Amino acid sequence: MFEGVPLNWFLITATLMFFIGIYGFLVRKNLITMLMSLELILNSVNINFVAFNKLLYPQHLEGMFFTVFIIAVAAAEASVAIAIIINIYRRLVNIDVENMNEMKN
Amino acid sequence: MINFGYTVWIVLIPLFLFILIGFFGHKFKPIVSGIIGTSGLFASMAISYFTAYQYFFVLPKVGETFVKVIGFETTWLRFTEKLVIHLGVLLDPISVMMLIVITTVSFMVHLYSIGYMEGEKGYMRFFSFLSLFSFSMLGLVVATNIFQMYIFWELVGVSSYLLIGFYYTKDTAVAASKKAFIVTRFADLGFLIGILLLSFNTGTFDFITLTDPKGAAIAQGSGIMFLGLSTMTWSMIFIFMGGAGKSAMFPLHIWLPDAMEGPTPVSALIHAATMVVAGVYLVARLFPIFHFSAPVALDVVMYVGAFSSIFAAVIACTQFDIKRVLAYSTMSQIGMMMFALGVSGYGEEAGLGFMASMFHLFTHAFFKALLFLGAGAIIHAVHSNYMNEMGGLRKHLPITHITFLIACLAIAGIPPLAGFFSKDEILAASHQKAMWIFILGLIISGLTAFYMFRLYFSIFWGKDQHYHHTPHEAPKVMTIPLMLLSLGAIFAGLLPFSSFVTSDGKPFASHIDMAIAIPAVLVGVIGALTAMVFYRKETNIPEKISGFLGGFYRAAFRKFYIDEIYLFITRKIIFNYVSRPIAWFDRHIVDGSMNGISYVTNEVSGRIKGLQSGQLQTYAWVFVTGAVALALTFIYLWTN
Amino acid sequence: MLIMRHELLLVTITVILLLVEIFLPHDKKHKIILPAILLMGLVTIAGFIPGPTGILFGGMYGTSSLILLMKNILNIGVFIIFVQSVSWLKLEEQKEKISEFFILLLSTLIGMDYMISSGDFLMFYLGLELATIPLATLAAFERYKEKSAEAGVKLIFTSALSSGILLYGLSMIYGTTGTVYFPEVSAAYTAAPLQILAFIFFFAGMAFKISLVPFHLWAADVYEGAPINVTSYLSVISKGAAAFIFMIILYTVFNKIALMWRDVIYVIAILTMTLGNLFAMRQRNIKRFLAFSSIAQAGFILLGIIGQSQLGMTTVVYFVLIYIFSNLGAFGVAAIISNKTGKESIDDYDGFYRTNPLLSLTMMLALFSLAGIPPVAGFFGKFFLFASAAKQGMYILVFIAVLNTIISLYYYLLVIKAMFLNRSDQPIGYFKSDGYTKFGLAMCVAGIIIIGLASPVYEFILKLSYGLY
Amino acid sequence: MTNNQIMFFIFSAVIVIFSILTVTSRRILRAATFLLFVLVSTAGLYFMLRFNFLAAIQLTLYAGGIVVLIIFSILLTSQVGAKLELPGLSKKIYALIAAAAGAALCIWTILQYNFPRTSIESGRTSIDDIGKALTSTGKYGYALPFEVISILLLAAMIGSIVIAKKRKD
Amino acid sequence: MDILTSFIVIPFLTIAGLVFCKDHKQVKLTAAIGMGIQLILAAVLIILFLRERAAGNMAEMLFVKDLVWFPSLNIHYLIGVDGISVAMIGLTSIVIFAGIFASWEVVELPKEFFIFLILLSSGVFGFFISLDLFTLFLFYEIAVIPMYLLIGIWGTGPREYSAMKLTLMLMGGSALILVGLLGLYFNSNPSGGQLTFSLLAISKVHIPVEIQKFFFPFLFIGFGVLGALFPFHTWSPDGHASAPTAVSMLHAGVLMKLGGYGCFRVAVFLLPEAAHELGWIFIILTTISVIYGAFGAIWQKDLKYINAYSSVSHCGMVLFAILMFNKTAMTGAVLQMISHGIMTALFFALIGMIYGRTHTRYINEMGGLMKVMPFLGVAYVIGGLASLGLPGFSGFVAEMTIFVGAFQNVDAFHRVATIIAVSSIVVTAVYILRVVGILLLGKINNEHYEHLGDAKWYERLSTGVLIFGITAIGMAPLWLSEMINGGLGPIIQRLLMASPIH
Repeated sequence: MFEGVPLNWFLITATLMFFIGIYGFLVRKNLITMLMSLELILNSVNINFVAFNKLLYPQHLEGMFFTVFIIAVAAAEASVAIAIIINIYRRLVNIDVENMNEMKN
Repeated sequence: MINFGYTVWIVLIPLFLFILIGFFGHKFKPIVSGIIGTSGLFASMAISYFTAYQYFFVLPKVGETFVKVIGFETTWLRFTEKLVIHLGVLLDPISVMMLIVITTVSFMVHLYSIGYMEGEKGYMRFFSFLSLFSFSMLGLVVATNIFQMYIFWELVGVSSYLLIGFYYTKDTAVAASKKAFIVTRFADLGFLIGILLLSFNTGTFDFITLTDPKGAAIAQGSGIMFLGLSTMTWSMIFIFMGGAGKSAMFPLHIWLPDAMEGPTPVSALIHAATMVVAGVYLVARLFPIFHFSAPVALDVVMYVGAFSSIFAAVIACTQFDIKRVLAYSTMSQIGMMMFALGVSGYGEEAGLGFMASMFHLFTHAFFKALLFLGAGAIIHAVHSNYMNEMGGLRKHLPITHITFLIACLAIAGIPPLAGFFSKDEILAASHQKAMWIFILGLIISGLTAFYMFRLYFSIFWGKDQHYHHTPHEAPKVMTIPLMLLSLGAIFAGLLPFSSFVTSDGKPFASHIDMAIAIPAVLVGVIGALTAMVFYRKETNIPEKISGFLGGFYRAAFRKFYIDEIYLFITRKIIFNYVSRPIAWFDRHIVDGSMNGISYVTNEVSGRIKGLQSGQLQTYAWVFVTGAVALALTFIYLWTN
Repeated sequence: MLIMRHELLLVTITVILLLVEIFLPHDKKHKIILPAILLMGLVTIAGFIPGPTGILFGGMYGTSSLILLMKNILNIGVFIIFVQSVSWLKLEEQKEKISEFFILLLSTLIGMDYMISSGDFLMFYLGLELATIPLATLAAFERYKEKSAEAGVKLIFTSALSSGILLYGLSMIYGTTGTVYFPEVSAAYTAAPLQILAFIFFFAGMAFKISLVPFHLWAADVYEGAPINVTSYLSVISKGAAAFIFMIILYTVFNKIALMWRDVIYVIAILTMTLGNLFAMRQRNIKRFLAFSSIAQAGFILLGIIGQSQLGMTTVVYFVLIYIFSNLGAFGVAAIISNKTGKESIDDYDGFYRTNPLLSLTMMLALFSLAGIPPVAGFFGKFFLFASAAKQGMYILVFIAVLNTIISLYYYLLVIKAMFLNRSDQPIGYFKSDGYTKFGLAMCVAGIIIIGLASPVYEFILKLSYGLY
Repeated sequence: MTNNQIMFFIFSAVIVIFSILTVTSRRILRAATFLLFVLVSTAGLYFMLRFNFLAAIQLTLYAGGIVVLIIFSILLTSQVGAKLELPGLSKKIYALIAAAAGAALCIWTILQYNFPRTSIESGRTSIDDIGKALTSTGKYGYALPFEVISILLLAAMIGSIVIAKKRKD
Repeated sequence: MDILTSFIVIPFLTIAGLVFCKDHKQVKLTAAIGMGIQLILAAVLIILFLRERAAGNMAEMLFVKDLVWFPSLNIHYLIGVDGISVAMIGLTSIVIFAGIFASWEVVELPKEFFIFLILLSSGVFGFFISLDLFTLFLFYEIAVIPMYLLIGIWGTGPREYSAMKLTLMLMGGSALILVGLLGLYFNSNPSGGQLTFSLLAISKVHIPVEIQKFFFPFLFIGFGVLGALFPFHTWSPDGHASAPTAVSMLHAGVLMKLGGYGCFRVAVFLLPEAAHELGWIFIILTTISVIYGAFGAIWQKDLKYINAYSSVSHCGMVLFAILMFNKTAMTGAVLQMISHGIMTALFFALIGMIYGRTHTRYINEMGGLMKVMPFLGVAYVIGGLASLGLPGFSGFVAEMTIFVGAFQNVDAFHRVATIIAVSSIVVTAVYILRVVGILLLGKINNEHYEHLGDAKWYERLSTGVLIFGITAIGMAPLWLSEMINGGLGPIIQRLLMASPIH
């Protein structure tokens, strides 16, 4: 309980955000919007970590540091993803995920 | 005690001949192999006679009884401690008698064949097979145990197969050989099962142990019951099935007439004198068991023998192929031997049937071989098998004519020729047993005389046929055996047979009962005369009679359709309704299911390929759903 | 320092390569190949020098002799891949970025090493990402090819999604246990629903890496699209490392809920083997074919993991070692053919034996090893895997697995059939391979033959794994 | 309702609503803006939980860095004014089912779980502590991850360059 | 090096030699020499073995060599032979020797052909000398796999299909075996000590009946697949029909024997209680095999199919005999393996030679061949006669031993099964004589055949060796039967202990 805010509220918010991100990932056609959904997903996990850290285990900063590193990784991931997206765009002049099915079956 | 070890050479000499001629025969001139074979057999025959002399006259009897002597024995295969196959030489009256018959006839046939087969392709092959046959047959009769007998039994069968199919480019010969082998093989199946049952019940293969009336094997009783008959009875019936097959008893006789496709000397040797009587010999060999442990089986022997005998005699009256007539005659005679055994008891006088049967076997060998060899000479001369293409040959073939006549008289039971004596004993024995079988015997005798003389008159009398080239008498090498055998046919009956061969080895004196002999001779004479009336001159009586008999005649002429029934069973039932469905089942059901598995796998593989759609979001969906579903499942599983 | 020697050495050579790259003139970029390979060879050999083991950074990093061996195994694999990629790197299109290839590959290897050595989930996560993200760029390495770009997209996006799910699981693990250090997590873990959920989400993330059904769908496409040497890297090293850490975490962290995860793995193993095989059966593209076959192989690895014993642990390492050689052998041949002729379809292999017998034989050995046919190493690996599962009494699982080896044998035989049995009017012509290729394949063949028959290899691994489980 | 609660509700409402808008908006730039709102209000949550350092990072790196990166790439690859194509209905439904099921499951299990209550009242984390932890090599020290992440970033950079740089020709 | 190991080493040396051969002639010569040495070695082994036994060495296994291979799993390279294995080794070396000469004229890739052929034989040898279940299984698979290439590359007809089917079905069998072996291994020491793969050690252990019953079907069916147990025999007709001559010979002659050998060396020997309890199921199946194979053969028109079905029947007899669980029948089983091995090798050799001349295997398209190729014809007849169990040839000895042995079981079920099995001898006669009649006898029905030549020297050698084998055993079976019998002691002992009556 953080001064009246129960842990579960954080968790539920984060979970909702997580699955909204998942939903976005599953339906958005544009690769960049998919990337945005991914950011939502990672962000929601961050909230979890932070909330746990603060509300349950404040002795150490494990959750917080985890979050820091997740943010860093997310940045790296995003940069690589964007590089690849740009590369794709150069090849196909289109970044619709549904067009990316040259390999199948 | 005399060492009979040398007797093994009787058997081995033919084996060596077979190997010698078979492997190296093509190295030298054809005639050489004939001479080697014949002289080898002569040696074998000489040893046999010497053995007979030693056995019957030198070897001391024990308690007036001829003992059974193991001349030679070696272990061949060991199944269990008790069930051991030995190969050896067992000497007792019947085996010694058989040795004489076989070596004699075989020698004659060898000699005869030198002339008969001259110029044939495969001359040396013929002689090697003949040697092989002699070896097998000799091995059979001297068998010390039932398994050795079975071994040689099979070998005899295969030699017969090889010899029947000697003219292997002739389709009928091939078919006949195949038929002979398969039918006898089928019978042998019974024999084998019988052996298995018998050996399991008694724990031994050994003849001496098995047939000792006071021995454990018989005393042990007849075993458990099965379908109302004891195991012992079943085993003897099965064994008799083997004997019936080899001896061409109804209904396993169908191979014998066809077997006449083989060269005539072969018919003489194998299908008249020796191999076909193996069944009789087998029953005789196991006679104590039949008698003591399985009387029902002995009755079966009697019925089968009797029926076969009359059945064959009737058919023989209708056939035109001289070799077939002789074949049915053989069958009929063997039937007589069989029912003689069937009616026999055990012991001296009671065992008259046994003695008579063996006696008939002995005499029959001579005159039937003679008949066949004579027929061979005739065929050799006219190049036909059909009596309606012959006639008046007595002028062209004087020696053959005379010897053939002797043989006919002998088989018709005209005294004092050999057949009279043996047949008389058979009739006497059957008279002891039952009236109806005696009468049956008489009828058979009459029929025998009829068809033999029908044959005789048709060939040597009747009207002259126009032959392509004038028939001429066979060379010396063929006529000498004829003459020698006719001596046998004349005098063999004069032997005091019952002082040598009896059911229990104890000699007794047999005598001729006029009450039986007279009717027997009478029916013989009547039969012969009837034939003379019908066939000496060309008449139309036979046609009339056959017309009068109508359907029966046709049935007899078609051998009572037994062949057709067999053909139906084998071709239609086995081939079409068993084997073909099995082949189909195998291809489609068994194999199909195996292929089906692979087909289904392949098909599933093809179907699920769509899952790999190439759509990233589909993958992600599966990913998420998979994770959620797994979580759901395992939370459910592990919290309950 | 010495405890971390694998990572440090790798970092060192990465830096060296980076520096060389900076100072190397444009037209001489290919000169870096030989030094890179030699350096990697040195590192590989140096890895085998015995040294201290232990725990560093307050438990974030730890090695044992077995973990060192795992790293050595990965080193060997990477070394072979270096050697095998030469012919590809020398192609015109790659000339510009040879050193980048090495650097990226090495950085992922560093990531894997850290991942294997991790003592808490943070290091594990970072190692995992380090082992994945650069791989996406490698998959998209052939910029000019659409397929390669597509492979890059698919890899980076699915990996990001999977790491998101994994992170969610990790957050819950943290939330329920209060720590991310392995020993403490292990001590505090129970089978509460949330913890099961956390485990499953973590598992899904790992399963993505090892490409277990149903988290495998990316694999085939990425494998097909990526440059063939990267594919072999993905299917062998990446997968092997993931299997190692997966096993370690299962054994050390989740040991309290072993009964539960054993069930999970039971199901997943069956699914993976079966579906992997069923998908592989009809593939005609050799890369895709090998991709699915490697999915099925991952299912077999699970059999070792499920054994949850020293035997299981040893066999997993042993199997991965064998698997590296076998799969690299197969990929090596496929790579040669692809580089020389551009042909990647199995149908093109018709009559290959008659033109290139040695390559065909190598391929055959490799495939037999993958199928588990004696006397090559794969047989031993599979047998011991099965033994490990059988030890737990899971005979039915073993039976299903063995049936699956038959299906796998079927499609491996299809390749062999194409090469040996079929006759073709226009077979792939005879070509000469360069020294690097020959050396690489020779290593694979030697490995395939020796590792199985020479029992000391197995016993050595076993000895190292004492006390770990 | 305490102040904290009110703040939390505002932040979480913003997060959820704008998350939804991010994944549904048909204008890509707007989506990016909504994402920015989400990230910013997440930072607000961090502030509320008194993780000031983290909030700062969130704002600079995430909101400042990544979103800018995204916007750049949007500008590079899309026509700004164009509306995005709508996804197919079945796809939406399937995705919704998956997401909803997942969310339901997670929330249910979370609610099932009895989180331990902590007695320790946490104070404000000082930058000092964080700095020490980042360079510490002991337990709860983060020197090693720091090194690893640096390699990761380097590799990501090299990789991005390799892929994204234009061909010479 | 001990004599047994050299049975594995010599093939590999030969293979090594083959690799360096330059031309066709060298290849043939090397292969022939290698396998000739192997044959001589087998003879030496038999003599040595008999001498040891005569000298009173009554150890269960002779020439035992025990090297630890994988110490931790207790896998050993444990080899040794008893009378049975010695007999099987003799069989193998005869067949492979004849096989080399039967494939004297392989034109396509001869080097590879001989390499794979010899590799296969090394697997077989290894299988027979192994006393460790692991190595046994290893050699088993080594023996199976080269088959695929041998049939696939050098076969005829639908070779690819057949090769695939054969390989997969046999591997299916080996899948079952693998499970069974692992089961044995993990139950090999109920008291909790060191587990073992050693056949001898496991044979001293009592495994709980329930466990036995679980694993027995795996092992029996697994080996039974290779032994052509109904309904898992369908690989055999297709496989044999498509295989090249030497491969058919080796496969039907030796490889199928691996199945029978495994069935009793592993399944029955190690799991005797289960064998007693579940035996009836397999007795039914094997009885079906025996009769079904024979009837199946009647209808076939392709020579190889006929022989393949006949093999199903004969091999069914082997398994049938094994399930009779007594010494005599089991001796018969081994005899039958050897007899059928040589016989069927002879058949396949002859079929290959005939096919090489007439280019057809359909009996209806041939006829009267005896006239143009008397040697082959006679050899075929001899083979046929041996096959239908004629005394003087090995088949008779084997079958009679089986029948007598099977009849030792007193209950009606066994007896009826035996009688059904016995009746196969008639059916066998039917199809053998049918083939002989159509194929060899009668008139030549195709003028092309008039000018065909008879066997060449190497063909004569090949068939001669085999014919010598069947007749030698057929004439003087006692030593062989005693040798086999001697090896059966432990198995029988164990079965007796396990029998419900006991």
